[in-house]
Parts: sequence; structure tokens; C-alpha cells
Amino acid sequence: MSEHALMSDPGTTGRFGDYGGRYVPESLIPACHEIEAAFRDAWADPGFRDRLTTTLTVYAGRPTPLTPARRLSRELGITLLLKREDLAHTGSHKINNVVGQALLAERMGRRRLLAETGAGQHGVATATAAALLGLEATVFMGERDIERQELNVRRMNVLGAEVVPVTTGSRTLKDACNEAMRHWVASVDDSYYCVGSVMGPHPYPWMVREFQRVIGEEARVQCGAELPAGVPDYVVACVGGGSNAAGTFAGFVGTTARLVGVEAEGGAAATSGRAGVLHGYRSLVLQDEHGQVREAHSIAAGLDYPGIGPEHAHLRDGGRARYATVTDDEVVRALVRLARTEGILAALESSHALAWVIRAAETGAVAPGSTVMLTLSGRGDKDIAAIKELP
Amino acid sequence: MSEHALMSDPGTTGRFGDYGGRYVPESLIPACHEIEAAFRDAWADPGFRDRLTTTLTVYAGRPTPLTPARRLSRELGITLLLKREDLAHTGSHKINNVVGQALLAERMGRRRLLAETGAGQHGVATATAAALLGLEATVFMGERDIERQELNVRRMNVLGAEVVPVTTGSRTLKDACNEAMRHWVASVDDSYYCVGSVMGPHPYPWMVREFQRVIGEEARVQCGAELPAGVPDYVVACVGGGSNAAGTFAGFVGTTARLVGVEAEGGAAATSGRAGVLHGYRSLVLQDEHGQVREAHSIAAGLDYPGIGPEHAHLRDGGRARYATVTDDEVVRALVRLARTEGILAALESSHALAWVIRAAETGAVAPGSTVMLTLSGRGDKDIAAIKELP
Amino acid sequence: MTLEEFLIARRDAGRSLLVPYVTGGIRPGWTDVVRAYVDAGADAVEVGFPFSDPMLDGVTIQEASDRAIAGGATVAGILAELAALDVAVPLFAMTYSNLVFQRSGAAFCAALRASGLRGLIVPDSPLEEVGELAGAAAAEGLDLALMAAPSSSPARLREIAGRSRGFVYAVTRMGTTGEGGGTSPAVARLGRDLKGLTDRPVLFGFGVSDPARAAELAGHADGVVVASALMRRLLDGTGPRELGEYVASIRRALDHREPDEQYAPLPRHRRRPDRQDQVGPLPRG
Amino acid sequence: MTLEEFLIARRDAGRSLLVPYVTGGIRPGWTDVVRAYVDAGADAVEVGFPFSDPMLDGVTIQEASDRAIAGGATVAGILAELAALDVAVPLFAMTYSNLVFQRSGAAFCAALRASGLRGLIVPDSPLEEVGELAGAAAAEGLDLALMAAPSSSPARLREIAGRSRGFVYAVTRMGTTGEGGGTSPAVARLGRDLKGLTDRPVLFGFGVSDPARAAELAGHADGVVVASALMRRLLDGTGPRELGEYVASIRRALDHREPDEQYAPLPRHRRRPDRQDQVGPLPRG
Ligand SMILES: Cc1ncc(COP(=O)(O)O)c(C=O)c1O
Ligand SMILES: Cc1ncc(COP(=O)(O)O)c(C=O)c1O
Repeated sequence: MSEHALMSDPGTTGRFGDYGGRYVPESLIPACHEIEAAFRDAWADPGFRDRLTTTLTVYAGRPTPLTPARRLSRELGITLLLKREDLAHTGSHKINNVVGQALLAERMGRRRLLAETGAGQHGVATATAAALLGLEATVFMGERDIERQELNVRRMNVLGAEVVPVTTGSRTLKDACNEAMRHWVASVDDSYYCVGSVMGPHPYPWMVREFQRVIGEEARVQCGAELPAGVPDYVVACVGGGSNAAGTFAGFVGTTARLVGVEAEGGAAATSGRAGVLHGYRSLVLQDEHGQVREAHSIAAGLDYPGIGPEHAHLRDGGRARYATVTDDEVVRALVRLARTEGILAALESSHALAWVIRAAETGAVAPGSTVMLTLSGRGDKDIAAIKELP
Repeated sequence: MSEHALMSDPGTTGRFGDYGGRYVPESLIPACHEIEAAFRDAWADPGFRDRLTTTLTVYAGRPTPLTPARRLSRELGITLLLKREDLAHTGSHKINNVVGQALLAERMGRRRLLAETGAGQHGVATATAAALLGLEATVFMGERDIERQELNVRRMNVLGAEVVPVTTGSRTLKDACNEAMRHWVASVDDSYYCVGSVMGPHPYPWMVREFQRVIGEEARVQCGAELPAGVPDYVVACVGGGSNAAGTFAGFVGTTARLVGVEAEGGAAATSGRAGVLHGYRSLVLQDEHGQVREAHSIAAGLDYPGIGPEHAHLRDGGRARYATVTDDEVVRALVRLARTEGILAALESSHALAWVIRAAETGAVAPGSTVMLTLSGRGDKDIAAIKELP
Repeated sequence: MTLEEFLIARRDAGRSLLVPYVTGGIRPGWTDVVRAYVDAGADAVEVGFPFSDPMLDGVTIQEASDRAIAGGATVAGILAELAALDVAVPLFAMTYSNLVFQRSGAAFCAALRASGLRGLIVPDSPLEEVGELAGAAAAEGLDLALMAAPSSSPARLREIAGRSRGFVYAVTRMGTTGEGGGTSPAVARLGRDLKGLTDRPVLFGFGVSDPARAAELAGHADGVVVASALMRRLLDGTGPRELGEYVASIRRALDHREPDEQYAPLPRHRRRPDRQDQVGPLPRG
Repeated sequence: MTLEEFLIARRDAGRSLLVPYVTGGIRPGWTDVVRAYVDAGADAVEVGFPFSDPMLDGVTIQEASDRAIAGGATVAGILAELAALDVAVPLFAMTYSNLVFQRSGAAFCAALRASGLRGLIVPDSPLEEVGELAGAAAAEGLDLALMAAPSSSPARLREIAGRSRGFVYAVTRMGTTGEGGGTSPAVARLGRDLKGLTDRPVLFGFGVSDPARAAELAGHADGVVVASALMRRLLDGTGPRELGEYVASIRRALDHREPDEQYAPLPRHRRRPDRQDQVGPLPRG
């Protein structure tokens, strides 16, 4: 497959090589078709694109800056540029996707957004977009996550969203996804399922990547202005489901930049997963020898997901992107180091990407003098309580 | 005094009419002179201005958007525009000021920033700017505030700042100010006192207003593009010490816009204060009949301050700006209402301005069809825990 | 005889078809439940292979799945127990794609066949994803049944009816498995539509919670699948004998149901000859 | 006699000046403390009017101020008690600008004078803010003393020395009131510089914590102000009699101090005549 065909329209089957597809009950198939058609229509409509761009600009704070991390760069002997999704409204890149999907849901005449959430970031973003457009929002969240992320639950409540505790399975994100799907089956006429990452049945992985593409496209232009070579040597992003990475990579897949996705050691579907089907799509999935899906474990709640977007599986297989893992320990150290050298509190999720860059620069795996563009997917205020001991 | 002279350079005495000045111990006078001289020099230096502008743009996320609050506007029968300081790095307008002062401190060869903080917002911003420039930061914070704002304490620690508990007096913000001043006296050679609002001895009230002027200047241009009349009928901001209001007003003082500062009922120095001297400047101060300074009480920690910037006292006396108060109850309702109509969680501080607009629009005090530009000084994530019951 | 031939033969004998469900490995000796079902008059038995993330299942089957997995249930283990079981009606598997595709659809089907199962149903493999698996099932002589939903368009119903094997699984509602829910005109219409499209048995599933409901639904099709109502009882401690009695009560309700006024019998399609060449007994064990 | 005249007279008599401090209203009967100071050999007594936000005070005087305010101390109340007090040395007030400007500097000075005080010192009214108050004090015949700091430039020292009345309060360190701290060459220099600029008494304050330190500092100027060391004891429960004994011990140390080698006595300036016309007894009570 030519480079150019990578990260383009996966067609009506929603396949990225062996991955993707639409593994959902028959009851949901018409809804998936309808959403695909609506998205194709909207995406080709300059009016919709304008409204989306305006909302992202005037409301969500785009474009986000590309910040040179000067002091950390000096320490590492590289040039590190940070794409600042932490400055986007609600504090992460999640808003790019939900604004897009909420506008689509409105266009489709839906009155309610359904969403799953783990740490609560996507839930907050969904509640936000729903409030902005006057839609209702119902957010499914594992009971254990509700306990761990009380503040985000409260944020959603203040925003007027209903948060439904999920008490099945491991009572975390993957069960919230199941429950959201189940609820969607039962309310597909008036509800729109606002998926939080490049996962789920076609057209979601593609559509979410397209809504997140703005990260990569902005960064590409900003790198052009900032770097003598115009293009960085490395483009790095963390990978939970993989939406910030997909949106970032989409801006650079046609360049010479090396693409690196960084997962949590305890949630490394791209590295330790096997091909499987979960939540409506075929991809790499963490599972035991019998095919039961394993719970992911990471200090970053947003990376506690046992799957990975199907397009990432495809990028990995073809070698266009590589995927690495870092440990919780490295992540906390990276977070604190960035805070102290640049005054930026990155989310634990984003700190995975950073931890990899630090390690790679310090071991020489990323050569001295290299230029690195890193997507800082969100802010770390939500994570402060989780950092028990300062390294 | 002509309109034009308002909000200009207060000269070497730092007087705004009867207010302002430099009521500090002799030990601090040389430092005040030195800072004034350094600021005048820097402010006239295009190199400094460039560096400040670049840092605010590339690092802190400026310009912040001006967001039309469409659904709330419709409900209120007015046009409400929100200046989104909540999207600035660290989550409030405080960053504008600390970046300016930190660059100045660096220019003056200081190695350490001192700051007082109440809710922790200015402390976090100071810790941030210090990290960015490789300076040390020591933040004074009342013991009671430390208990109430544990997360911000932790943020400062992660950013590498030292947080010094203040155990004197009411153990809140005003005591933290005293303690910061005392510490400054003792370390004036290597430390720079980074004041958090338009308060303190000359040149601080003026300098902080100048660093915050960017809010008003951006908003002025944005209103010009957004509003048919170019200028809004009302410009509204909350007032703690008064820095976001001063920065906002500075952009509109020469226009026909009516300027409104909104204080907390329990911390309303402009409304219930008497002329007095506190923390190095003469202004309106909340005090008992004997001249003892009263503790301010507000649900918004950032407005728990018994003084008000001297320039505000002057604007009030001359009638160029008016000052109003709102109750805690109105504020919480305003916060929730904005969250549910626009998907924006405003800080409790900023929600004061909003509560006034809502009341004024609903009572007709602000006529239907009016245009209102409101500075949303910060984001409300920090306040979620304080909202006990949803109205 | 294939699953489909077996069910058609029974149906054509004038019998309303009854297919009870059990989650494989839900308790030690769970195959006794299968036997009890058969003894109580089941026409086939659906055996669930528990999956950690059963997207289309409601709380009861989720709980049953969790309990089976916690008890060590695996595909291989369940198949081994089924291979040792000798009952007079066909058994078929219900599971999710992730278990089916562990190695490959072909390997999964071969294993089912080796253990004597006659068919399978995979709720998260709709028409668009079912191609490879359908080939593999056919190659092993297994019937891969497809699901039809109230939301399916006429064109899709036609395709489902045409490509489903064994029977067509018509879901009574937009929702997950679970008890409760009334009959809506849409359900009657779905049954009628499907029966107009195929001669294969059409079974209703989802919310077949008691004998009366079973009888009512059977009036709109060829029979019913009963799952959550049984699993609820099993989870609550009911043993094989009582479960069998409950299935027998449904059997009786189906056998003696009043002619349903709403149900105008449709002309039977001629049996389609397209798969006759595949018929033949499956090896056991 | 003005405060300044009184102090100059004593100094010129060869005496090292000793000015102990007490926070007004710190305990019932606190004026006994003033009396005890005077009996122990104080040359003047500094009375603090407690303020809620004493920017230049360390923990001890803060605590003393808080206690006095909590006990109901007010400017009017303290003045009333002072008016009833008859002691042989002048008293002067120490407080912050906010209390001074409650009504106006003039009103404040008039009240002080009416209660028999001879001067005042306002740590947060430096040269640039002191103009109006200086006029008001002069009009009431009160001496407004100014502070000089180690950080003051030569030009500022000259202006402070010129505009201060009563004495010049030289702070020994860059910091707040409080005990502890050694003598630095800078302190010696500050004393020398001030004494080179004015014939007014120069008193050291801040960190005069014990007799030895008092004697040492007095070697660089005309005397000392002792505050925190006394207030610490008072807060810890020490009574007027023992406080008096402590002041007496400082008195003895000052009276018998060894000639300080580092201290080269400077030529005394001629007394400046500029305020002689204002001299005269102040009314009492
Ligand atoms: C800040 C942040 N970054 C990254 C992620 C991971 O999601 P994705 O891989 O889809 O970008 C999350 C998910 O919650 C997040 O909150
Ligand atoms: C969000 C926010 N707004 C307003 C204020 C009040 O400060 P000022 O009146 O100086 O703008 C604060 C102070 O902490 C704040 O955090």
C-alpha cells in the first residue's frame, strides 16, 4: 500500500488492512450506516466544516500553540516542540472530537448524546458539547472509575449530564463501553453514541480520526514555521484508544517524520495484544490465552483500555508507525520533570509520550540534535492527586 | 481629570487620585524604586515587549477567544460575549501578570520569586512562570487556605515551588500578603516579590494593570470584529484585588462602554470599604470601626480579599466605573447556568460578573438588546468541590 | 441431519419450536441442565460460550458469563464436556466474535463440529462481517444462524433470511437479552416478514420470560429461544430438575396455545433445495 | 520638653538611651508595665497601637497585637489609659498607617497629644508618604520619628536624618521585628552614617534581645529600642515586676558597657536650632 493511501478514507467496509470493520449486533447496523452517510455528507459540506472550524476557534480555543520546550530541550540535547492540547477547552484534545460529533448528531436530529468514559475526560467533553448545543447527555462510567474520579463526575453533573454507574464486569472503562453500546441498541432512534476514541464500529475510527486531524494539520504548519527542516524527525503521541495519536499522525503520515505511539506498559495493546474483536471493531486487543479480554492497568486512567484503534494496528503492521511502552514510574518522573523545566503540568496520559522521548534522548535512541514534535494531549490538573510521591 | 488621563501612567508617586502610593517600610523602598525603574525601562524596550508577547502567545495560549454565549444570550435577551481567560495556561488571567513579572525579575537578575496566594491560582501561576524561566519560587499561603485548596498546593509542589504555610492572623490571603512582604524585606537582594493583583506599593498596581491590559486590548479588537457597534454597551469583570477587571477596563476606558466591576457581597471593598492603608497602598479597605482590617468572606477564594486595587477606588470616585455586589447564592446559580447553556465551567470568581449580568438583564437594569462583554477570568474546575448542591 | 433439517422436520410436524439456552460452564455439572432441557421437550439447545464483554447481553447473561469465566470455563473445556454428552436434539453455540476468531473461524468451526455441535450464532458478526465465517461453517456442515432486528430494512431482512442457516433468530426488541417486554405490532410484523422471505424456521428471542409470553410470540413465528428467564433461575440456585420443569411448562404452553387471532398463517415456502447436498450425520466425540 | 529634647538631654548627659516597648492593651493593667519600665530606667517608652496587619512585625509582636485586639484594645481605649498615667519619661506611639489615617493624620496626632504622648512612629509611612502626617505632628508638637534601613541610600539617609524628629530609628537588619541576629559591619556603618548626618539621637531597633546585644548595639549609636524580647516574656506570662527587672538588667549593661573598639566616637553635631520655638510642656490628661 502506498504511503499516500495510509490514513485516508477506509471506504464503506471501514477496513484498515485486516482491522476495523463493524462487529455490532444487527440492531445497530442501520444506525452505523446512517451515521456513516451523515458524516460523509457533512464532511463534504463546506457549511458544516465552517461551523466546526468556527466552534473550535471561537469556543474551544484552537489553534492550540506549539510551544518549544526550551529548558528540557537543552537538557536532552534535542529540540522538543509541544503541541498544546492541554490548552483546549475542557483540558484535552477530546473536545475536538466531541464538538464534531455533537454537531453531526444535531444535524441528524438526535436529541441525546451517549458516551462512555473512563477517567471522565471524554465524559466531560461530551457533557460540554451537549450543553453547548442544547442536547442531553448520558454518560456511562464504571462504578470503580466513579469512585476514583469523583471530581469529573461532579463536573459532568454541573454541566447537566446524567452519569450512569456501570456495575458489571470490572466496573471500568471497557464495561462502560459495553454498557453504552447496550444502551445505544435500546435508544438508537433518539440517541447518538458519541464514541471517545478511534474505536468502535465503522465509521467511528475513521470519523474520530478525521475530527482529530486538526491537531496534526495545525502542528504540521506550525512545525513548518518553527523548524529549519520544516518537518520534525519524530512525531510522538500517547495511545489509549489512539485518537490524539491518530489525529497527530494524520498531519505527518505523508512526511518523512517517524511516527511513534506510546502506550502504558500495563495497557499495551499494540505491543502485547493479539488480533481480536472488541467493542465493534477488529484490532489488537489485550486478552488472555482463552480470548477473554484483560483489564488494562496504567496510572493514567485514560490509557486503561485493552484495545487500540484499528488504524494503529494497521500502521504498526505496515511499519509506518512504531509503538513503544513506558512504565508508570517513568511517566511520573516525566510529568514532574516537564513541570519543573517548563511550568507545564501534563496529563499522565500525555506524560507517556514525554517519558518515551526522555528515555530515547537519554539513551541516544533519538540522536542528539533531533527534532521532536510531541502532542501534549491534555492537562494534568486531574492527575495531581494520583502522584503520591514526588520523585 | 479628562477621560484620557484615566488608566495611564501614575507617575513616580504611584497615585491614582487619592489612592495608591507606597506605604511600605523604609527597608523596601529601594526595592520598589528599583522595580519601578526596571519596569519603565523594560516597558519601553521593544525587545522585552516582544519576548513577553511571544511567551504569552506561544506558551500561554494568547490571544484567548471571545466566545458568543449564544444560548444564554437568547435566554437573557442580550448579546453576551465572553473573554475566555479560562483557556489561558494555568486556567486564569493570572498567567498574564506572572509571565510579565517573571521576565522582569529575570531581567533584574533575581533568582527567586516570592508570592502570596489565597485560592492558589496566583501561586500556581507564579510557580509556573518560575519553572519556565528556571527561577525558584516561594509561595506564602494561609494555613486555612492550604487545607481548603490542597490540590493547588500539590500543583505548586509538583512545579517545584516551596509553599510556606502562614499561621498568623486569620491564616488566609491577607495574612499571606503580610508574610510575603515580611519575607521580601528579609530577602530583597535576591528575591523578587511577584504581587498577584493590582495591589501593593507602587509600581505594582500600575505594572500589574499594564501586564493585564492584554485582556482588554484583545477584547477591544475582538468586539470590533464581532459587534455591529464595534464597542459593547457594558464591560463587566469580577473584582478581587481587581487585576482582571483593571486589565479589561484598560482596553475600554477610552470608549463609550459602561464599566462594571462585580465584587462578592462578603468582600466588597469598593462598596462597603472605607479609605485605608493595607499591604502597601492606600485604597478602599474593609475594616471595622476601629480600623482593624476585616476578613473578607466569599464562596470564591480568589475574592476573599478585604482591599481593592487603588485605581478601582479612583475609577469609582470619578464615576467612570461602577461597582456592584452579588451573593454567593446568585454566583453558584450563575455558574451552573453557564455550564448548562454554554458548556463552560467558569471559576466562582468569574461567575460573580456573570451573576450580575444575569440579574441586570432579568431586572431590565441592562436593557434588552444590550451588548455585554464579560471577562471570564478563569476556569471553575478548582471550584467543583465547593458547589455542594446543584440549584 | 443438520440443525436446520432437524428444526424444519419438527416444525413441519406441527410443533412450535422451543430452544432453551444455557451458559456453558456456569456450574459444575451444567450439562445436566442441557439434558433436563431435552427431557423437558426442547427442540434444540443453545449453549453460550461465555465472553468477558458480551455487548448484546443484559445483566442476567452477563452475570452468567462472568460466573462461568470465574469458574474457569473455556471454549475447549465446554467443548470437551459437550463432546461427552449424548442427547437427542441438536446443540448449537452462541458466542462473540473474539472467541470465534481466536485462531480462525475455520478452526473454531472445526472444533465445534468435532464436539458434535450443529450450528452457531455470533451476535456481533452481522451480515457485513460474516462472510469468512459462513464459509468456514458451511465447510464443516455447521449452520450459522443470523439475527434479524426490528430495525433491519426490508432489503437486509431479505439478505439475512437468505444467508441464515439453521433458523433465523428474530430479536423481539431493540435492546439486549433479558426478561420482560410486551409484544408490539413491530414484532408481529418482523415475524410475518421473515416468514414471507424464507421457509427456514423463524425463532423469536429476547424477553421470552414465561410460558404465556412464549406462546404469544410463537404465534408470530415458528418458536422461541428462552435464555435470561432460565439463567436468572439458575443463578438464583435453581437446579436442573426444576429448570427442566420450567422448560416443560413452556413446552406445554406452546403445545396448547390458543390459535392467535392476530396471526394469519402464511403459505409455506417450498423448502429450498440449495443445501441438500451437505446433509449427513455429524461425527460425535 | 519635646521627646527629642528629652532624649538629647539624657544622651548629652552621657547616658545610653533605652526605649522599651509595650503593646497597648495587651493585658489588663498593662500600664503597670509602662511604669515598671520607667522605674527600671527607661528613657522613653514606645507604646504599640495594635493593628490587624502589622507588615513590619515578626511573630512576637504580631501575637501581642492579635492578643490585644482580641482583648478589645482600640486606639481610643489605649489613649484613655495612657492619659491617666503619669510617668517621668516621654511616651510615644508606634502604629501603622491605617490606624493613623482612620479619620486623618491631624485628628490622630491631636488625640495623641491630648493623651500626653510626645511622638509617634509609623513603619509603613516612609519618606514619600509622610508629608501630610509630618505637618500634622509638627502642628501638635509631636515628634514623628522616621526609620532608616541598611538598604537606604546615602541620599535617603540624609533626608531621613533631616526630616526625622525625636530620634532616628535605625533598623539593624533587613527583616521584621524579632529577637536574634548578630551585628554586621553594615549595622555599625548605618549607625556611624546617621550619626554623621544628625545630632538627633540614633536608636537601634530590631533584634535587641538581651543585655549583651543591647550594649553591643548601643556602641554604634545612642541607644536601643527593645521590643520583642520583652513582649515574648509578657506573652509567656511574665509580670510587670519581672519585666522591669529585665529592663533594669539591660539598663545596667548599657551603663557599664566596655568601650567598643570598633566604635570610634564621632564629633557631635551642634544641636540644630530649627525646632526650638516649638518646645514647651505638653498638656496632660
Ligand atoms: C489527556 C488524554 N490523553 C490521551 C487520552 C487517551 O485517548 P486517545 O488515545 O484516544 O487519545 C485520554 C483519554 O482519556 C486523555 O484524557
Ligand atoms: C479566576 C480568578 N478570577 C479572579 C480573581 C480575582 O483576582 P483579580 O481581582 O485580581 O482579577 C482570581 C484570584 O485568585 C481568580 O483566580
